[in-house]
Amino acid sequence: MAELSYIEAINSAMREEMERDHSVFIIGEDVGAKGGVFRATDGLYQQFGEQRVIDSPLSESAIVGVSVGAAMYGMRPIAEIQFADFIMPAVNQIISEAAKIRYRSNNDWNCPITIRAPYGGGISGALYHSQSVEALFNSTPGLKVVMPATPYDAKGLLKAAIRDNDPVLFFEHKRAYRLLKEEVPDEDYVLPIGKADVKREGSDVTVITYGFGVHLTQLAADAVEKDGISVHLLDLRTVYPLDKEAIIEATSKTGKVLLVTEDNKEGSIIGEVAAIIAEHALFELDAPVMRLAGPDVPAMPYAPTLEKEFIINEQKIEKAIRELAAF
Amino acid sequence: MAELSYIEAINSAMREEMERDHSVFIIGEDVGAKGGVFRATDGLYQQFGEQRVIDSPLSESAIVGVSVGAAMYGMRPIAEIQFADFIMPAVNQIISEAAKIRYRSNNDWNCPITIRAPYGGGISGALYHSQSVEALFNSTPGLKVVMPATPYDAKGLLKAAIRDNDPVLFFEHKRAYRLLKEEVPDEDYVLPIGKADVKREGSDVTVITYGFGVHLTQLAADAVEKDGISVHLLDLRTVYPLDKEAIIEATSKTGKVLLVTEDNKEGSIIGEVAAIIAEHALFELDAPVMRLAGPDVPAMPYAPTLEKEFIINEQKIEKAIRELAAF
Amino acid sequence: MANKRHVALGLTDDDVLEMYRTMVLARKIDERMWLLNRAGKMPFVISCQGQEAAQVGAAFALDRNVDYVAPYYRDVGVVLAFGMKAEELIASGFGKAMDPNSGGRQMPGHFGQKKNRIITGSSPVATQVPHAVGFALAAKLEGKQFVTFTSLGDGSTNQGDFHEALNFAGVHKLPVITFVENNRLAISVPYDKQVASENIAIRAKAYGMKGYKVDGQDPLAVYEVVKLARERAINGEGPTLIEAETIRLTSHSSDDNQSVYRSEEELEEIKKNDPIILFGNYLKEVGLLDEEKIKAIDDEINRQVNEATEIAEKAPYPKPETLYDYVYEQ
Amino acid sequence: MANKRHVALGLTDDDVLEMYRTMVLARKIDERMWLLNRAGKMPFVISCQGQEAAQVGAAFALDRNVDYVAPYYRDVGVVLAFGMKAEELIASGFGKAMDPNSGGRQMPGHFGQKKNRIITGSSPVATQVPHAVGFALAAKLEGKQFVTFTSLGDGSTNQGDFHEALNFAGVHKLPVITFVENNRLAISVPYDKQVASENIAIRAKAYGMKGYKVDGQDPLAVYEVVKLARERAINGEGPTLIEAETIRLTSHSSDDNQSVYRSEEELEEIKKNDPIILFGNYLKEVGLLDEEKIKAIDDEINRQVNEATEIAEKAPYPKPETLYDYVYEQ
Ligand SMILES: Cc1ncc(C[n+]2csc(CCOP(=O)(O)OP(=O)(O)O)c2C)c(N)n1
Ligand SMILES: Cc1ncc(C[n+]2csc(CCOP(=O)(O)OP(=O)(O)O)c2C)c(N)n1
Ligand SMILES: [Mg+2]
Ligand SMILES: [Mg+2]
Repeated sequence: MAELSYIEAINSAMREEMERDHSVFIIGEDVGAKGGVFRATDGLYQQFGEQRVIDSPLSESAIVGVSVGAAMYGMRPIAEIQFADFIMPAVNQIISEAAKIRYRSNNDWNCPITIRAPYGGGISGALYHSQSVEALFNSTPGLKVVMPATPYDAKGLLKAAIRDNDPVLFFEHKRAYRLLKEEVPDEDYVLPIGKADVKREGSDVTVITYGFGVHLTQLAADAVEKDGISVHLLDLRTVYPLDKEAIIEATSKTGKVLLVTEDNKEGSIIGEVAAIIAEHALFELDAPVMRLAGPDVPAMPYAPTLEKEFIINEQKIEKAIRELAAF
Repeated sequence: MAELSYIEAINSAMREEMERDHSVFIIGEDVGAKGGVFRATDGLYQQFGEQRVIDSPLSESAIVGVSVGAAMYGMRPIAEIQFADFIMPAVNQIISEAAKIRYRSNNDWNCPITIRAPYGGGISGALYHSQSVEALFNSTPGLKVVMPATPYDAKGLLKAAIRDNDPVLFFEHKRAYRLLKEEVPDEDYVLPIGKADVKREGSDVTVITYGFGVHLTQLAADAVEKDGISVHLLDLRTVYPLDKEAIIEATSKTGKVLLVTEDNKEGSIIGEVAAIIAEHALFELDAPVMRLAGPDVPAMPYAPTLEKEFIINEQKIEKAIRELAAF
Repeated sequence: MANKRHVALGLTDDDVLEMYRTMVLARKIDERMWLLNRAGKMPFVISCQGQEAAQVGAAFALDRNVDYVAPYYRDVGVVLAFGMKAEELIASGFGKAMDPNSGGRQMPGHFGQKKNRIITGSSPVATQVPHAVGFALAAKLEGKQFVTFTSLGDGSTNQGDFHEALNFAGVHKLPVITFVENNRLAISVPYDKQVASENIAIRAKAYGMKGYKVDGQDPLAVYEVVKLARERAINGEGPTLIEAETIRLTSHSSDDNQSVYRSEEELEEIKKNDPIILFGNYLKEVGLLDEEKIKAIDDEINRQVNEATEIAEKAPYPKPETLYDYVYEQ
Repeated sequence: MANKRHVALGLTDDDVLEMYRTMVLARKIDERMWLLNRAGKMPFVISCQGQEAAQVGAAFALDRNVDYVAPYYRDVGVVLAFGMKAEELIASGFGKAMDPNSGGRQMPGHFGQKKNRIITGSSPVATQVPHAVGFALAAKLEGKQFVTFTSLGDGSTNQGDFHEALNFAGVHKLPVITFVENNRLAISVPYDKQVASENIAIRAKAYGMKGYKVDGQDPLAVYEVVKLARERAINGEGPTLIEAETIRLTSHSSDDNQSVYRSEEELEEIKKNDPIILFGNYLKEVGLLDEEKIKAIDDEINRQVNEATEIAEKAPYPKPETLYDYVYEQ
């Protein structure tokens, strides 16, 4: 075991997969000599050379589209989108192509591509370097969307994504990169894509969230625990397609559900979670489903006053938990 | 009053707006001499000339991006995307640009663009000419997404969209084009964007849907009425942002809610509708929220057997209503 | 007897007769599908008619045992040359389960068949260009000796993906051939409302690659330039952009009516450039065909298309419950 | 005394001194923002340093009373010339409410100011190019006599939007100037891993438009070619693509550290091409400046930047409750 930060976990997952399988390669903007703008690919260019750690031209649709081609041939590309906000030009290649290749060819072809991108705010990144974009892809059968919450999860899920024979979007929270650290096994391991994970057992209020929201909820849960409020915390891990059984089970644990996302509210991932509950666990509920999310404004602004007003933090979560507990 | 088909209503809305306001123009693929692949712009090229009915190159991002520029200058472009499926290359211009222009400039600039596109299946259009893509845009503050159900609504809402000072996506169901006909006033009128519309008053089961689903639900409601089941039908009309009050009110009318969309289920518009209900009208419910949608497969296939299996129709809706009524 | 141009290109008499047969087969499959469409039996058709010489000339210049192709919807000639069968193409028009492209899931013209190295395609135009570049990148990374060929229409060269993919290929000097079948129309939109450059081949300059314009009605001319491009690619000399000037003889698709935007005279005029007649004339000049032999070929291919139609028509549709298969690996 | 090149171009002595002052002001605002960043007071800076001559030369060639500009994040020189004030730029770095670009909502470098005809911009590169073409289309539709100018970096010319927009402009012969500031880097990626064509100007051929390559360290050379492009545009002769060869003196942004991917020697080398020194030399040669005058200008601009900093620093942040404003018209 070694203590790894979230970004080190991601870096080592890529390194190990590249050592294990020569068909794995990395492609993206500034992933080479610079090692990525967040340094997620640090050292890989030096270790594997410019053939397998490719500094691509500034063209997201080509980054994904070329990777899709290479993946159909049999390679396992890891495509980095520099910021999740800049995935937009590649939407056609992701939704029309990667996600539909197996289905449209009736299983003749497949597309084992992993697309990584840093998401989330709280770093003065303003409108276009702070977004949560997962909701854009949560209606795209054929695609999987993974958003790990911890270093351990990040490493095991990224390895699973790289080995997956279908396309996987992998979103990493920028604030998690250097803030979150934990012990991670030295041995090879993978975690199952498509399965949620109970991060905390509790009996009063269920919180369902994902990504960096898990860390914030842990802080909030610690705080309310002092007042005897026990939080059950389900980490979705894979936000598309959702793990329905786990959602239903977590709901029935407490009958009071708080859904949390850093994304703006309407149309976000947690809307679908609420729908699953309303459909399948209605009679388990003791209180209306509560949603805590960013406000419905286009994106998180730059000014510190506005960023703070926008962003979900442990205090806002704590307040919502207390409110729900008191219902 | 004159009886107009859905597509005639759309055509006349554009014609009248172009006559009224010289800053309105049309741009898209084959909108000129051909009058559009569905003939929505029929006759407009002849009436207004090639300057105002522009056959653009085959570049969706340019169609939208150039329109965004013209709109910022003060024009009112109506951009046609030939099939909703082909909006993907323009996602960056829609989500990163059009939707954020007012907000990012702190109200200094705005972007009065209307983007029209035919959506929906049942015409042997296969994977890429049948999709419902509205869920892609239902988490995009700054944007409005309108999906009219009838000729009358189509005309009044399209005029409202063209006059709106913010960007509006306007999705028209291909099967509605020639199938639906009704009396439409000769005088100028607009309908409010952002407001849902009760299309049928009833007391047993509430159906909430939009677009072509409204027509199908009317057929189903007629069928069950014979057996004494009374359907309350709310047409969302604007699917983003949603009319929360109307959803809550419609829910409380019957306590039994069926949500219908032709889109695949997970992550669709009706997920957010269910979430609103779970959040704000939980105690009005007498039965779990029921969702009827396409299956979670990438898109509607070509083979008649598969298309039929995929698509929502009046029989499937009728069956669901009966089930819910019996709950 | 006229100059045997094909011999100078290294093609045997059998080769060119095979090319001719492939062109005729493509044409007759296409014509049959229109008939079936007009009879209400086939929901949709999109045609190769007028572009067969470009397609077959190009495909024959590739190594059909190792190269990959990412064709576009008109490329019946390309996929036939790469091993797809007449009945498979017709079955795809019906949407039958035996369709190897998609099992009846996609419209006809959305080709894909892994065993013949035909890369699965979709409807949004030009998305296949980065895919082809990705295959070429894989060839380079894995040190494999194959070339990837992709094709598209003139209008489609205005998509961002064309630009991004060709730049990528140029930067990395990848073994990929981009083949533009320029019929000077994109549905109803004519070339001069569509493409700003004087021709398509010149766009190669923007990507530091070789660009060639070639008469797409002459399969031998096309063969020559694609062959050259393939050699350059295999020798590590990088990608090539080829523009084949061609014609569209039919409406854009069975849903279109070209008489709305094309004059009678124009339609009469282009018929003079029917590549099957032109190539037939060449084969007559060099003594490989005569009217009788042409008739024999026509008859034989008609028989083939009849049989194919029967097989395809009798074949079952996919079972409804298969709708749910293969969303993910299973 | 040396040849007064600027007079031949129709520029007065006052004009070129004003150009020089604008360049120095851009530089000093930028330097100040780095200081504030390093002092922990400003979250982010992205620089114009090294590109001031290209920016100011281009802006002065436009009609700053009627033309529209869609600049990119480095264009401090362009927006200053178009009327943005020093304190406004610095306020935008802080994210203060008085920032005219966005009221503190966007990072610095995301320009926009309607009253000065500066079109609002975003972060995803090249999206402004179709916008500029849209303004040019509006000019044509409305019969208005103005030109739209847009700029971007060399790396950004590989985005699909660049291609689609320039083709559109070419087809419709629109009055738009696309100005590429080629500093041969995109963050850390060098030109030859980025752009396949031998230069950027040659890409004009793909769009049937004029293309020019110009020394971007010489504001007069840039002025000349932009002036010419503007005249052509106003005369209905269509769009122009201009490549200004320039240098990036700083790291990509305050979040970057260029020593990881750029050698000491390279950095030393490019400093010799500092456009402010070069243009200062020219102005000395023609007798408009001497060391003393330069010092006076520096002092005056330092004072101006000090004052601007004070105003911006004292200005309030936007109120939290304004977060909810202007999602839609209200
Ligand atoms: C992205 C996208 N937009 C629009 C369409 C609809 N469409 C299908 S073919 C076509 C015209 C293509 O013209 P061209 O590339 O010249 O090929 P051609 O059909 O002439 O061979 C259009 C607009 C599409 N398939 N994809
Ligand atoms: C679509 C998109 N992808 C990635 C980025 C991140 N990014 C910002 S600037 C930049 C490099 C731009 O290089 P270039 O166009 O040459 O301009 P320069 O900064 O050199 O002036 C990148 C990759 C972005 N802003 N937008
Ligand atoms: Mg064409
Ligand atoms: Mg650069």
